[in-house]
Amino acid sequence: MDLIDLAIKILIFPGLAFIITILVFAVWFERKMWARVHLRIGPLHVGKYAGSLQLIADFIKFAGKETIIPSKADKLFFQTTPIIAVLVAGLSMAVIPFSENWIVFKFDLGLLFILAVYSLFPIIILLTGWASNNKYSFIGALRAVFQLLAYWVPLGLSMLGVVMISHSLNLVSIVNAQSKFWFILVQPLGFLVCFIAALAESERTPFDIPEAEGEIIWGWITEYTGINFGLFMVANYLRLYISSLIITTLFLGGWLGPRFLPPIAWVIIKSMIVLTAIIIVKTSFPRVRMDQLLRIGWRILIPLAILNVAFTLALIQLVPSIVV
Amino acid sequence: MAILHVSFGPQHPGSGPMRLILDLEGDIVVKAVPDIGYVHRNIEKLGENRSHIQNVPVLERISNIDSFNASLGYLMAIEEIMGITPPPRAQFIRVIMSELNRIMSHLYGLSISFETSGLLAPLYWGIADRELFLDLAEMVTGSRITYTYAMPGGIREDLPNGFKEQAIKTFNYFEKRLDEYYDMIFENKLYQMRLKGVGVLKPDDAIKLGATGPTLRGSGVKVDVRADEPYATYEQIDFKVITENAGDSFARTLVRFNEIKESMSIIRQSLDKLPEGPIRIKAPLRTPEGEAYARVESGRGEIGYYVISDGTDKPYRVKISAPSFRNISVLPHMLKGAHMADVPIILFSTDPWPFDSDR
Amino acid sequence: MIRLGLKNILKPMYLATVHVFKRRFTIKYPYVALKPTERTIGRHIYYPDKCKECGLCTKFCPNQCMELVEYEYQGKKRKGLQIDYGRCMFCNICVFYCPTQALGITNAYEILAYDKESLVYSPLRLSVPPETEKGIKMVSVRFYETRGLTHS
Amino acid sequence: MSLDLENKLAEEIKSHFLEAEVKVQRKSRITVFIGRELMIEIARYLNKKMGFDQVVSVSGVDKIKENAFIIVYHIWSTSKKVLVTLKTQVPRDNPSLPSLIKIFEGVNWHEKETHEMFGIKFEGHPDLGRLLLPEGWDGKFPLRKDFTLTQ
Repeated sequence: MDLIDLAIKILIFPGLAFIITILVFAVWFERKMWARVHLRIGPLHVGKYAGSLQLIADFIKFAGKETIIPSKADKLFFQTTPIIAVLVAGLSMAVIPFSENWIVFKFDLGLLFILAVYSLFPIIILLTGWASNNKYSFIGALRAVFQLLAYWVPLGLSMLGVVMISHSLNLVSIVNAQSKFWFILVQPLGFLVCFIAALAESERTPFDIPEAEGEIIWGWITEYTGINFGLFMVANYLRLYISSLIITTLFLGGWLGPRFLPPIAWVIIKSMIVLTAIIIVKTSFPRVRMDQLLRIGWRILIPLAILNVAFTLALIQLVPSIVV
Repeated sequence: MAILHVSFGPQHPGSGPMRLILDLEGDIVVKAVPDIGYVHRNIEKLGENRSHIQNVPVLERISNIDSFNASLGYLMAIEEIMGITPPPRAQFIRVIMSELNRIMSHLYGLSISFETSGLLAPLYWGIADRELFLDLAEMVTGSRITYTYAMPGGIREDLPNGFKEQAIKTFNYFEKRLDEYYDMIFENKLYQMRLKGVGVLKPDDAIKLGATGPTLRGSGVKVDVRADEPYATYEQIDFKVITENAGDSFARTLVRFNEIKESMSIIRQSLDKLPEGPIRIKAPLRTPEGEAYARVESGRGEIGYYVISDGTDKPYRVKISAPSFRNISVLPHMLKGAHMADVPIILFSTDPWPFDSDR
Repeated sequence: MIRLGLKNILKPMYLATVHVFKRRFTIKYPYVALKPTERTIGRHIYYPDKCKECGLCTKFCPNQCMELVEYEYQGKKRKGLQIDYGRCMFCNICVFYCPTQALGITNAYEILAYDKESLVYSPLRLSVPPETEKGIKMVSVRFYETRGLTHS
Repeated sequence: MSLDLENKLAEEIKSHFLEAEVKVQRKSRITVFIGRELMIEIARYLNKKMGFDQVVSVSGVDKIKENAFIIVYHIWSTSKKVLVTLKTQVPRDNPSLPSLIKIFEGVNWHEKETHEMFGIKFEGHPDLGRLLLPEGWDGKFPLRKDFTLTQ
């Protein structure tokens, strides 16, 4: 019985099928919102309503294209990294709760697991850039490694405040701890740092340096074509969406909300709001330069994150009832 | 440290049909060599084989984004050889079209330069608002980009009815928009961080190396053909030559931005002063023997036409001194010592148009 | 150290948000027809009755896309204008120089074809007015007032 | 429109370079025709003493009937707002001319292009390589009058 339950969770909800559905929706939503800020219309033709199935059409197009492998590329890594990237990106989905019971793995160290998964990306990206044997890919990969390593630290530190208040690394208990108030209210600084670091971790403008189009073509995915490119796009969108899910879970009270909607709907609505915020930031700022990025990371975000930890400590000392 | 050679273009989203061969030491450019000629058509030779009137639509294509200015220079040169002056109404309408074209060209160039710095929203806003000016041009000439509107001795057609109202409506809208642009772009902290102090060109170097247009004025040099050597009716119009003193990418971008406002004011004045009268005078088919050098201030800078006529209906020699040709040749100087990430920003702050640098 | 100007960061975000609710510029073209202006340069229209077969248009065409070809018109063999729209760049010089206004310009901008051969318009095909489309009057024929062989 | 400034400048050039044919064409246009030996000297004089600081164009003209090339430099003065057209003639068989790159750095690409299109050698130019023409071009000079376009 448990096995069937697990299989359903992995394959249907919140596993594979759900991820694909939500991805199609999230990408469509992002493109539509993005287009609106740009005064454009966005996807229009595919799908019954306003190009809603555009991503599927795109994916079919990617799948139908020829996969070109550069003759001097490292073939093993060149072909396996897209799949690994998608798998690793999707791995975090396993510990994110969509309601009290809708979670693939109930796991006490969920937050730690997510941070561990995040720390895997630099390695995959470096491998990809190296395997492509292209100068632009390599420059992009190095930039990505610098960036992801620099922003992983403030990301982890900013989550520390939440852990200190909720006394748990388990995402389900973290959400349950927010039943009185959402953590964004007591952790505004932590939320800000986490938001910026999550932007950087998912390589979005203003931190899309590793794939800065005007500068280094597509960065570490320059050499990829066809389905491999499509897989990387899936992985990147998954990372973006998972980032917004994590922010939702940690600071915005996860599935909690008035009863008239099911918990899952609340998670999706909140994550879409976070996604909208990401899109607004993405469209209103230019990308920063590498040295400026590192300066922001090490000199501003990390002190802010530490400040947040100190603030939380003081808060716990002054108002002990805040701790669950 | 080992030097990494990077070929920046021509198949690159941030280069256009040209190439920069960069030598990188770490992240710093130590040497940059522009490589142009990917869209070379030898329009100068084509011009020698076509009659004057046929040359108008051909020469427009050296810079199709700024086509009226591109053809105006040639017409001014052959009109000087013919010894005729177009009637005042035609001259005023030429100024109107020339400034409309400058707005379009600047809007396009600015939009592309925002895109290279990753600021995507104003890219699309600029392109969308440019449509309004394209509509105005279509209303006058029937085409949106390449017009063949100026003819030897004047212009092809008079302004249509309702053009003035439409133009003023557009400008009123767009002046409000420009304030939003300013807040979005030039007041944007990250944009300032990214562009200020990048690709500095000192005034002396700018003159010596032959920079022109907004690139030169961004270095604080007050050179503008419209003011220095007023052609058409620029003498009768009150306008400022926009300059910025910093000489960096930010200053060059800001000069172009402010010139849009100035252009709109020039068109407003021209529409008010527009005299009645003929729009064309008779021009001979054959030009007498002679030569002339005519200069026009186009969106990217000065376009110079050196036309030699040998008494037939075709020019003996047309030499085009193109603005982008001159600005791209200054690029190695600006790129030296810049970060790899700043290369496209510096490149597009000069608003390069490889089609007119290659001709 | 970077000084953070809060206004310089929040204002762009506010402006971006405002634009979500603004009017779009895009015209959904294949679904909605574009409105050509009075002067839009589209396909030519040819009036064989007025044509004197002088060939000025072919002489002045910068791209040599025009040709006088023999064809049968009202039972008689005569010469007429043939235009290759694969080469035409719509500069309108031919219309400008036509001394008898036998050549006019319409604002029918849709001149699409699946192969290059169908872009070559024979004299007979040129003399048929272009179809009017979905409620938009496409055929406003235009000539230039002055005619003949000078730059005037 | 007075031509005082132009006449004064023309007089100044005439007085220093007796061989030069100087003509005031119109407002802010002075034409100077001079032998190629004196090119460097007159360019240096124009730049250093008279404030002509920017070369806006370098053109070659193929006078095939006179068996000569004419090289035309258009030099602009940003302070005086006058354009000098500096012309010189070189024989068609062995066209060569001293480069002005030591005096005006901006002529670099202009001279390179003229070399490519006409085959005129600019002595002392550091890099007279290929600029606009495609790689593998057969070495003809496209803007010479004996190069004809084929349809």
